[in-house]
Amino acid sequence: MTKPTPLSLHVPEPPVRPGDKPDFSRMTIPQAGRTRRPPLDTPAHDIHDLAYSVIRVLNRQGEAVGPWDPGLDAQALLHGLRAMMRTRAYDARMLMAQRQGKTSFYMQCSGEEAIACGFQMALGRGDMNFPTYRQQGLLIAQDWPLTDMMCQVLSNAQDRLRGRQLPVLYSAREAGFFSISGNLATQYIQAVGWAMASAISGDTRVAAAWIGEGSTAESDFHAALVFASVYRPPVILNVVNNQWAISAYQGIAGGENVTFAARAHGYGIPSLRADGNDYLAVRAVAAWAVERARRNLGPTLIEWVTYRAGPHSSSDDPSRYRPKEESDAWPLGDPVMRLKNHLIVLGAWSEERHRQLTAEIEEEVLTAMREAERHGTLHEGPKPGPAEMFEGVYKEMPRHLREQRTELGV
Amino acid sequence: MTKPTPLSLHVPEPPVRPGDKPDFSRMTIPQAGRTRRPPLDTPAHDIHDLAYSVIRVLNRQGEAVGPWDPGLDAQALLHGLRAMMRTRAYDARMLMAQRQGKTSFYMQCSGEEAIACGFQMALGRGDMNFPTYRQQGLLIAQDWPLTDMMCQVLSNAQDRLRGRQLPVLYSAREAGFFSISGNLATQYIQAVGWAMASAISGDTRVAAAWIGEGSTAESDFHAALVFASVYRPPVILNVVNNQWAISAYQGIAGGENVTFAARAHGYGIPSLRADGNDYLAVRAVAAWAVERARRNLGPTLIEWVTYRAGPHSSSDDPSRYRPKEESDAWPLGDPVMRLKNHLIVLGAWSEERHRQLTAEIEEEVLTAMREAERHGTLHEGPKPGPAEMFEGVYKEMPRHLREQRTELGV
Amino acid sequence: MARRTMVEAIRDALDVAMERDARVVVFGEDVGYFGGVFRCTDGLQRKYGTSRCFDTPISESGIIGVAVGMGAYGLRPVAEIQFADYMYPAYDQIVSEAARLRYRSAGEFTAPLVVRMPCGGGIFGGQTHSQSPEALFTHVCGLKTVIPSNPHDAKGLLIAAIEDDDPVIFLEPKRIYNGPFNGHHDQPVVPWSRHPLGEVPDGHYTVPLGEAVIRREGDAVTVLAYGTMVHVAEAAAEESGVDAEILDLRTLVPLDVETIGRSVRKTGRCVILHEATRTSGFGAELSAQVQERCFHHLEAPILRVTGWDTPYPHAQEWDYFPGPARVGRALRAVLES
Amino acid sequence: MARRTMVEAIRDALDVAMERDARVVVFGEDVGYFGGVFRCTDGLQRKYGTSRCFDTPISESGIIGVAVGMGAYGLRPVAEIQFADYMYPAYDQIVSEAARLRYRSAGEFTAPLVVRMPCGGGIFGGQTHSQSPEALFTHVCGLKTVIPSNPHDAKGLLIAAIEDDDPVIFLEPKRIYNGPFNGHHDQPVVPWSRHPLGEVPDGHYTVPLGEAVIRREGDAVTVLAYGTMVHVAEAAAEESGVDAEILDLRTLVPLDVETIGRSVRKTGRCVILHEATRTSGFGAELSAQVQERCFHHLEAPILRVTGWDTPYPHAQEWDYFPGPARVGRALRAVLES
Ligand SMILES: Cc1ncc(C[n+]2csc(CCOP(=O)(O)OP(=O)(O)O)c2C)c(N)n1
Ligand SMILES: Cc1ncc(C[n+]2csc(CCOP(=O)(O)OP(=O)(O)O)c2C)c(N)n1
Ligand SMILES: [Mg+2]
Ligand SMILES: [Mg+2]
Repeated sequence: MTKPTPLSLHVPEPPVRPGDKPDFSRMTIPQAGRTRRPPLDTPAHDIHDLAYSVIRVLNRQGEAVGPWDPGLDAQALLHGLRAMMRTRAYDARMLMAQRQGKTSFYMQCSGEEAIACGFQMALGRGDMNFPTYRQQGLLIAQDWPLTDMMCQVLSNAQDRLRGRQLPVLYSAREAGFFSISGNLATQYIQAVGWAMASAISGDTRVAAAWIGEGSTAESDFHAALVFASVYRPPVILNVVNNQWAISAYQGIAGGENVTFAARAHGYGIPSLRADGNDYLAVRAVAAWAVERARRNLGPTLIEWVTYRAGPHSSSDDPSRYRPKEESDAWPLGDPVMRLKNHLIVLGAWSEERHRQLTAEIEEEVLTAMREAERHGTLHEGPKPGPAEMFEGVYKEMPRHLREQRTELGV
Repeated sequence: MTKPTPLSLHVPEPPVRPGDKPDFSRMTIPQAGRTRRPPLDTPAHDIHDLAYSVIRVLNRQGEAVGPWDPGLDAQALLHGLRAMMRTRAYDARMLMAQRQGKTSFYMQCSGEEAIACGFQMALGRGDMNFPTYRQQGLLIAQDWPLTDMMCQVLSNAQDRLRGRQLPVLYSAREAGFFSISGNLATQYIQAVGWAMASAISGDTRVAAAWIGEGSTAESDFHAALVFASVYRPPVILNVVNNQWAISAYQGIAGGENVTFAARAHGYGIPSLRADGNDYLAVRAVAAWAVERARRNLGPTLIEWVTYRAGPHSSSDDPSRYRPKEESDAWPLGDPVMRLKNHLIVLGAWSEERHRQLTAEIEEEVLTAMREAERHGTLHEGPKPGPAEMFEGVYKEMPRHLREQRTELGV
Repeated sequence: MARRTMVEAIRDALDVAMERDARVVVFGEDVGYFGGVFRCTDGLQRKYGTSRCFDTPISESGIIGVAVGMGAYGLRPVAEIQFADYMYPAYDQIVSEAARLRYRSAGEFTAPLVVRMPCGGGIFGGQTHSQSPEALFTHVCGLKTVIPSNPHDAKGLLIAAIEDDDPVIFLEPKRIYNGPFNGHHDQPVVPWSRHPLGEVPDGHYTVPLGEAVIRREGDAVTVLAYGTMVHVAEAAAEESGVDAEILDLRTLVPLDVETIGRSVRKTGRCVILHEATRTSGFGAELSAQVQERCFHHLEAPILRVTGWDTPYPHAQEWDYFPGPARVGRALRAVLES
Repeated sequence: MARRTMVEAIRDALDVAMERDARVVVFGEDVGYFGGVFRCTDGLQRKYGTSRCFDTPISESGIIGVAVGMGAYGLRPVAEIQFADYMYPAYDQIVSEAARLRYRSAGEFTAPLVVRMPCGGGIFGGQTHSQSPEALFTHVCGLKTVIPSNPHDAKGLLIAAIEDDDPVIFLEPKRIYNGPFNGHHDQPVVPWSRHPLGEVPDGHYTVPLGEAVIRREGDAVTVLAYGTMVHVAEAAAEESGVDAEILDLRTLVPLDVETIGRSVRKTGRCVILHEATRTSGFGAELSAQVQERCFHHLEAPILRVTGWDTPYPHAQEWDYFPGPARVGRALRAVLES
């Protein structure tokens, strides 16, 4: 053996940095309609190719093509468009509220609206999402009151979480929306446990787990896949690959040479990779996976390919780590624009009606906000009192908390 | 949609239980020599098939066949045979010592000797193993003094770990043998870190991580694969699939429908699956992976297919959860017998010489044991004193530990 | 009523709970077919089927993670961590999730789970089969922490824990699984069948969480103990001749400060025992509270007799374990100061 | 000598350490190109290259796991956990591995790593960006735990921690990254440039681990504090007019019991402050030790002013934070009792 040459550490780098021209040339994007749609009960091994493809329905001309076309009517499509636009308008308004000092923090889902808005439509009453902070669309798509969400963000007197949680970490059991944790990935395995419980109970309800591509590196992602692989519970394992985890591009999470959908293969779990900016693809792929779960065929992992068009949160400035123009160069386009164009191509929509709808939604959000603000904002007006702080640590307040509450004098 | 039928939980069960006839019919075992040997720099994706095969060299006739034949000379083969036999004799002696109350606990590696004994020969001076409790062969194959190991097991006055560690949790830096943790899987990611450090330092040394198939469910297994995938450090990720994790068969770890080698695919890490009871296959596969690491080609995962022929530990009774005869029915045979037959087929060995060697080794182990016992056993004779207990918590003993030592009066 | 070991009492508690409530599910490493490495779940899979009692992958974070999800669904999961020393990978799920869920969701979701784990030393288990991590739980609001010292309490507390709507950490001192142990490791092992608290009622009963009990009345000094150390305290009191009042705390959070306060105000002296390492052990909290609540009644410094601030060593087990000799010295010391 | 914020002082410490010793490597989530969400590693990747300062996957257990391996190899890893609230997934690697490695291998292998983590509240970060988990480290033998209260100490302690041969937990109270904070959240923010301890020497120096310092001399009562609470204590002393002696502990383990003992024996009274939840917080250990060591000098019960035993709430931040009013009340209370 010859004397070996010195080793060196490989540290993945994104193709471009601020100042450079955006470059998505490393991405392979199949044409819409080209990816096959296997039967629901196909074994994991026989659909490995789908983890390296991208399921797409809407083509460049705004037409719905191929085997994954969910065949939605105009009303369903319009519902999707409206849900995405409402989500975007809500985000804009809440970010503004944060800038105005009405709350401490906010997180948008700009560019990713199709995923949560579309996925929710595949679920039924009683099913349970275990969302991250970027799935407000799950609530908005089912017309959950915006005011209720706003009150949480403002930590005001009507905040159903009594001021205890950071803004955007909603909880809405009735809406099948599990309390969001500030700790990444922890809920992925909980979703699996919830689905196991449903199976143990002979129930028919399914769970949906949510995670960002960056967070798939966390331990609980593995735990979830192991338990899902072993017990085959009715759970959909969503991975939202929006290319970025704060400042770290997806290569730092291990996406340099392999897709996140492929992670499932080592666990024998069927997985799909889909265009997350294509509302129709989202609807179809979500329905496929939910149906599998419902029929006791077990878990499915879905990687949604998308792009985080905005900053990570209200505390972030992405121009420090990626080109400002990168969002515009994103090859899968904008989900709202794409669905709008599709509706126009179908003859079911027009620029004029789009403008009207935009204005209506603007108005709706504003009205909701006015209503919410009547119950106070983080620093002004009515708010959950200090006594609330001691409630709910336990079902019944133990003596030491009663003593502490007395010590505070409330 | 029709009303769905109730869901149910799938709980994997081994094909047989105590009282049943052993059944390995679910295992597909390719013939020796049939699995291809790709070039070292083949991309992970192009060797996916090797994670579903079993690399084997020794055929039923005791001949070495196919592209993975490492081409070892008789001396090397004999070294391997001797190492495995010494390991087995050592195990038998130490288990007996435990039964005699000379120590509290012991763990054998019966049936798995080829893996550690063979793997060690692929490593060079300065390389580092991060072993589990079932790789005593790594030490024995490099002729590490048996007495030294025994003193650890006996927690006696010559125990290099000063009585602090449970028996078999050796540490031997000089031998490239990292301190074994009692916590499963924790060292898998540490091996990756050690290998990253070697790469950062422009060194040429490589690391070998070890884990049991049951422990691949632990979080640190995932962390290791993620970091190995991202930074491509010089590390060999060994998974010893001995079919059992205490009482849980490998299906409970997620091995029902997929191999453990396949876990690597989702991370873009090349992986191989090999006959762990075939000393020649072990030598060849280990050499391939170590060479890849040495040439900065990055990590390799290897699943070693084997069978835990003995109880999990001296506290275990496997007849409570698997048929007593299962070990004899194991289709990959016994590693010692297989190498012995090969040597006989080659004309380099005979039953007579084998008997002689067995006796010699018996004698060697007995002598080593006598020497070790001169330094005491757990409950009798010289042993590390109580003052030792306070040493080494920190580099320098802080005041509070000095006070506590005084409090104990030592 | 029957004589039962602690293992049998725990198994009986699980059986009673599973029988009464179909929502109770039991799982963990080796707990299914095999019945657990300490046999605490033996027979449950046979009786209740694989959906209600099953083996899990070796992933403590996964075990607690699915338990949280099951609890949120509406089940009552009882998870076993094979040894308390192996709970660390699950610590995030316990602390960040189980303990916070009710609070952060304002009661929309709860995690009514029980995490059983054998703890403590005295079995030559070395540093990874001997730990007593109770203080790592008592610092976490939202958790209740329980540790029985005998079969009777083990069954009653475990049933209470399973019926409790909050997450409960249930520590089982493994050294006393099969018999009380007073620290005299060189004396023959006494079985539970010869101890009055090995008398375990059949069927359903609870020992309420949050209530300490006086094991021995005395006037000279109050001893605060739990788990195995209760028995060590009894031996030490007997052997030293000190008229100690021995409290078995049973629940660490919520703590029965009334019983503690009453005793210390009577005796004016206090010795605290635990096997865990001393610094920031639960003894520190006990010491702080006794001092805060009984300052003007204290006639001597509160002493702690604990494990040393080192990992639990293998060969030096009996130098590490806070046995009756060390406890006896402390009892005499507080009387003399 | 220059005026520096705490962020700048920390960055400077890392720079000095990396410059002097090629074995020092720095990594964590967002610490590479971006320079950390709090900017503590800004510029280091540019200066030292991607092999010595890099981003990691979002896996706290992985971060500490590789750090242990690197330390065993012979490097000096300095890992950042983005918020202390996210250290739980790494807790196993810290407790079972980093802290035990030297002991269990009898010195053959060591883990000379530093784990930096921003901690504490006061920034409206809610329950997952505000925690103070120091007691979860102080209970773990084998770890040293450090928490600076100002730029000068932050730099000197961090360099000392990196040079230390044992694993060190380095907690950075994020509320004082850019200026001292005395708890008066409604007053304008004061920058470090106006505080004498914002004066940070250039180049290499250390503040030895294990040494407390007296921030304010006084005769009436000893206040034990660390991190942000040192500044709150100063404000409270001033505002309440109580002649408090304020100790900044700086290192929690090993603890400077001499300085503490000397002060309490002088004042006869003691108040302990921390932001962490009370039960089993580090205050309990301080209380126990003060009581053990100074019992006969104590003229009043030792009091603890701490975070409540609840998760850190968002809207009720200032009811939760132990501000100068609560501290002032405690100072007066110990004088009156
Ligand atoms: C356990 C844990 N570690 C770190 C963080 C800090 N953090 C919050 S969001 C984030 C990035 C997550 O990226 P990704 O999973 O891709 O989701 P995205 O924000 O892109 O939707 C990080 C590191 C956290 N919240 N929890
Ligand atoms: C973190 C942790 N959890 C649980 C255990 C208890 N335990 C020791 S060995 C073992 C089984 C491991 O099985 P496997 O990984 O297949 O290795 P094998 O024993 O078969 O070599 C278990 C559960 C442990 N040591 N550490
Ligand atoms: Mg992302
Ligand atoms: Mg195994």
